[in-house]
Amino acid sequence: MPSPERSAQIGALYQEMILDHYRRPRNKGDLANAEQTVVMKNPLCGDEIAVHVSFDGDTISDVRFSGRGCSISQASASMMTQLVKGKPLSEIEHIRTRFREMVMGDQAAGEDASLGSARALGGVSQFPARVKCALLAWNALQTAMTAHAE
Amino acid sequence: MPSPERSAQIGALYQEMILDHYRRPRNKGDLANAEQTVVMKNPLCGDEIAVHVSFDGDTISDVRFSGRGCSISQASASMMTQLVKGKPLSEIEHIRTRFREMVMGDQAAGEDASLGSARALGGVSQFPARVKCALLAWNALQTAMTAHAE
Amino acid sequence: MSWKADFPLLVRNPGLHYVDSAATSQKPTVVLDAIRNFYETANANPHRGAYALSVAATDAYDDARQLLARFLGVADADALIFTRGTTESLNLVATSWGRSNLAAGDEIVVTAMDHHANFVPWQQLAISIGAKLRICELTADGRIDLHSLASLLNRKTRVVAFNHVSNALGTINPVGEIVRMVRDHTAAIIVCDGAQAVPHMTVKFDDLDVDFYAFSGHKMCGPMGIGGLIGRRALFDSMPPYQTGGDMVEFVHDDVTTWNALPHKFEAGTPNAAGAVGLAAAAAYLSAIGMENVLRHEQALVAEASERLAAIEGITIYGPSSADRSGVVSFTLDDVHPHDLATILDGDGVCIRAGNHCAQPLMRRLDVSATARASFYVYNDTSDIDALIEGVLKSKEIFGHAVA
Amino acid sequence: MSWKADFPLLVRNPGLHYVDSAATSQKPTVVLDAIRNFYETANANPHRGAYALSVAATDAYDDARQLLARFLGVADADALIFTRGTTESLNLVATSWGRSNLAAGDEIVVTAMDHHANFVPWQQLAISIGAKLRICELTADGRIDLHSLASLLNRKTRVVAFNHVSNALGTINPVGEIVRMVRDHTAAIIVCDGAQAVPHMTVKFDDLDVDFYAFSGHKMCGPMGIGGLIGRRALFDSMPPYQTGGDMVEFVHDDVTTWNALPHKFEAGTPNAAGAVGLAAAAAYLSAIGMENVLRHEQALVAEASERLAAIEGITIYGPSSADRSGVVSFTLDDVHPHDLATILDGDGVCIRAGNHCAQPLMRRLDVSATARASFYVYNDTSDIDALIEGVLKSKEIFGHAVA
Ligand SMILES: Cc1ncc(COP(=O)(O)O)c(C=O)c1O
Ligand SMILES: Cc1ncc(COP(=O)(O)O)c(C=O)c1O
Repeated sequence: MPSPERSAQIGALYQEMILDHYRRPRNKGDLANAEQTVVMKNPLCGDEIAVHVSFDGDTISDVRFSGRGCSISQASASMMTQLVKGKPLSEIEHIRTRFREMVMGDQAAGEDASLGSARALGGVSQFPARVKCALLAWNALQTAMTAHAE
Repeated sequence: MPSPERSAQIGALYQEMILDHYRRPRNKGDLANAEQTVVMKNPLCGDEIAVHVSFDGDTISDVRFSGRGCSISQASASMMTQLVKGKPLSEIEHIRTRFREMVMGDQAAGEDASLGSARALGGVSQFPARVKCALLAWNALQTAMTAHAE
Repeated sequence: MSWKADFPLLVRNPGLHYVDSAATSQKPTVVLDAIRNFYETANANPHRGAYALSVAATDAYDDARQLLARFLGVADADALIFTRGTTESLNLVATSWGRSNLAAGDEIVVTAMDHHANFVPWQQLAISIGAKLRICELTADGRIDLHSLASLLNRKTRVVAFNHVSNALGTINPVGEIVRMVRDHTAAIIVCDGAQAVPHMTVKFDDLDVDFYAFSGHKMCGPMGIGGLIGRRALFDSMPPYQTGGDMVEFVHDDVTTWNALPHKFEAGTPNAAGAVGLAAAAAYLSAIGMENVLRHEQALVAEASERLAAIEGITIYGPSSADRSGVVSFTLDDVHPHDLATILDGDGVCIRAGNHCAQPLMRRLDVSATARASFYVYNDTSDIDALIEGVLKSKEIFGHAVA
Repeated sequence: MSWKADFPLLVRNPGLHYVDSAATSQKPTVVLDAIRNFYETANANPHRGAYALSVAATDAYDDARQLLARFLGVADADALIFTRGTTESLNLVATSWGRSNLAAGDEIVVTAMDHHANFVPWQQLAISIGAKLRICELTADGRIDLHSLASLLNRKTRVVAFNHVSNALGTINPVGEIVRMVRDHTAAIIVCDGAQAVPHMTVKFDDLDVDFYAFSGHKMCGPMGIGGLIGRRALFDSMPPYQTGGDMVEFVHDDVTTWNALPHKFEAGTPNAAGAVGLAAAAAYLSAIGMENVLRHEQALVAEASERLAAIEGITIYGPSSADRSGVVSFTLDDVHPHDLATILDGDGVCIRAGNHCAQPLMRRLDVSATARASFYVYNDTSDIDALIEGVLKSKEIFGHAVA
């Protein structure tokens, strides 16, 4: 229902940084020689994201994403690639968990510096119907990491 | 719902004559050489009545019934056999129609002398769930007459 | 003592003695309020909207599932599928699991006491597939004959279906013992019809070790048009969907379709969210009373009713002794047809059921075309038994006069 | 002018602009009262009791069917079957008629605009039976392409299924013309999905000359969990039952069962009498307004909304001109994803739907993954359009800032 509070939440959700990532996504495109490519779909809206990952030992050496979707899923994917590239898997797993906690509404997680600019997506927790969008790329990343470990 | 009126209706339904026909049904049994035998069933209560009919030209020369059922269906079948035996088909058709009208609630039909003692079943019209019971044998008779005509 | 005051229909009709709860139960105010409240505050199509009202509807629907799952001891809540009721639940299993798993020569075991809803779907499946329907017979006092069951179980047995509690006799079946026998001798799936158990006693699906369990909302103080099917996730995952359409699909290509996850895979179309909310309110209502108290209350009534009925000359009571029986007593009176009994009782406001109780195979074995059945629930008390007994005596008198 | 005051959810939430009625409608007080009144005065299991309360329930259920049949122009009321909704109705036809009538090589025609509920059941039937699914394509403005249809019709065509009104585009299809073409060139049965027609315009089944017609209660001011399937008696009589169980049987022998007459044959289990009563109340409510007035009201709103949306730069509207359209407008705004649009609009209380509208085949042909959809009903008025336009402009502004 409409309220000034809700307007503020909308403003927080669609802040400049998110729209910037939506319009000018980082690390978008295919990755030649990716070890893992995972496609995740949200049947409700038809969105589809592919995450391509290269590993170097216990580190993600490179990561890109492709596909289309709403501003939240695109911005989240874009930020995710920036955040995890070059980092060791254990650290990424920590970040992924914290990100998930943040969009599920955990305030402390939303202030965790390890999330870097992805903290801009904290506002999604106020929009239950959009949490799935924010997690799409991260879920794909998790699947890629699990597949790599096996 | 209980009321003195309802008690009176129950009394009218289960009057002596009906219970007498239930306990000592007339024309019950098989009919050797019956031209038509029609079985009618009421799946809800499991009741089943067979009506056996012999014709002599345009007259029902003999009719009997067999099978089990509640007091209403048995008394109705018993009275029906008494009423139609030896009568011409056209007259029977009139009686059948009037009987049907009576149990459906038509007061005038309930006073029609052509229904004879079957008028005792007029009280069924106050019990919608039991109308089917009262009509079972009559419906079988109708089917038998139609089959005979063809 | 009873909970009658919670039920508006009964409060409105103080002269009414509703003892036909095995057919359907009356509804407490809290359930009617919950349904109305959903429509007045949260009504939208669940799962489909990105707006707050639709999220409210989705949450209400999901919460209902969670609550029901807790009530029924189901840890994996998404393996509780909402259906229209027991009949649909059992048809779902017979069709979806049955058609994709059975072959000619396989054997399906049902019991002679089962409701048509847990009998005819298996019979028809057997006919269509060339499988063999085998019917477990009953003891003289209306229990599943475990010797008969043992004689039917073999490695061709693929399904064993039986009701937890019989609607026609009230028999509470020994699920644990039956399950052990089936598991020991077969690789069959076990399908349990809980329509008469869930409303009346504690049921914990995860403890029962059956594969599928069906129930209806309208018999447990909930609304009509909603019920459930609980199953093992692995079985659900391996089965084709039962109905197809919106919500249950993942991707619809021109030539092929992929399916959504549980529970959606088996919930095609707009869900009956208001019904689920009403059903959850019913479960909460029963929980607050306590299912042990519900059963104790009913068993006390059925014991008293049986005793007082048995004292009337000409009465025959069917089914086991009260200890193994829920709130149902099935009986006949001399040659007074049950329909006549019901009509006379109705004249005094006593609502009993007369008929075959959707259990024609059982009626044949009892060698009756029908019985009269009184079934009790939380809103009944001794005054209902008084009226029942009085009505039976009155029937006896009316029909007695006519005895030759 | 609108009928908003009749709808408690909307009265309680004056700031809410509910324009998602194609997904589900809000419910007027008279419908909620009818449901409650049934439970408080007539609740019993219909068809099963010999007592007055059960007769009252049976009468209420039968009366609901009669009223619906009159509302929908069905002379043979018993050929109106109550189901859970459109999805179940269409699955019933595809399964019961389809499996017993189709063979490998037969052809089934659906359209590219159909809802998954009228697409997937036919696709799956075709796969399981070796029949061929043929998809009728659309014109650029979202109508059924009659040339495409003509090219698909031949003597192998056994089923032609299409929606009366499209939920995704609002297109009102020319049923008469389609039926003539099908009858002229094939012996196919015609299955019409009326989910979006019955709530919004006059529908007279007997005049349509289709073989089956499906609809949902929850989209026409009625409760969730109830809907209907109308069919020709001769077809119903020739079909095997869809679900089996109580009420729909005649005699249940150990090895074979015979079926009850219509409508019971296709209504297995305890009927949702309260749902039927609520649905009848909804039909009575709509009748009192007059279906011509409902359609006129919606078309006026959709015409205004389309015009004002079209005036916004960057808006694309899908579907035909308003004259052939019911109260639905489907659109996109530049590169603003429909989900983002829906979220921003929701912030101002405007409930639109964003997604594929259970019409993925259509979305592929429109070459979009989703659209935004506003759909109007009797309770909407110009203030809802104002809020919609304002929200779209706001979205444009929010996203506009970010344009490089
Ligand atoms: C055109 C159309 N067909 C079928 C359906 C399915 O109806 P339901 O979900 O009520 O079964 C809908 C609505 O979702 C629809 O709009
Ligand atoms: C034991 C049993 N099984 C199945 C059913 C069918 O339930 P429903 O009619 O709610 O589908 C009933 C009740 O009618 C029942 O008592």
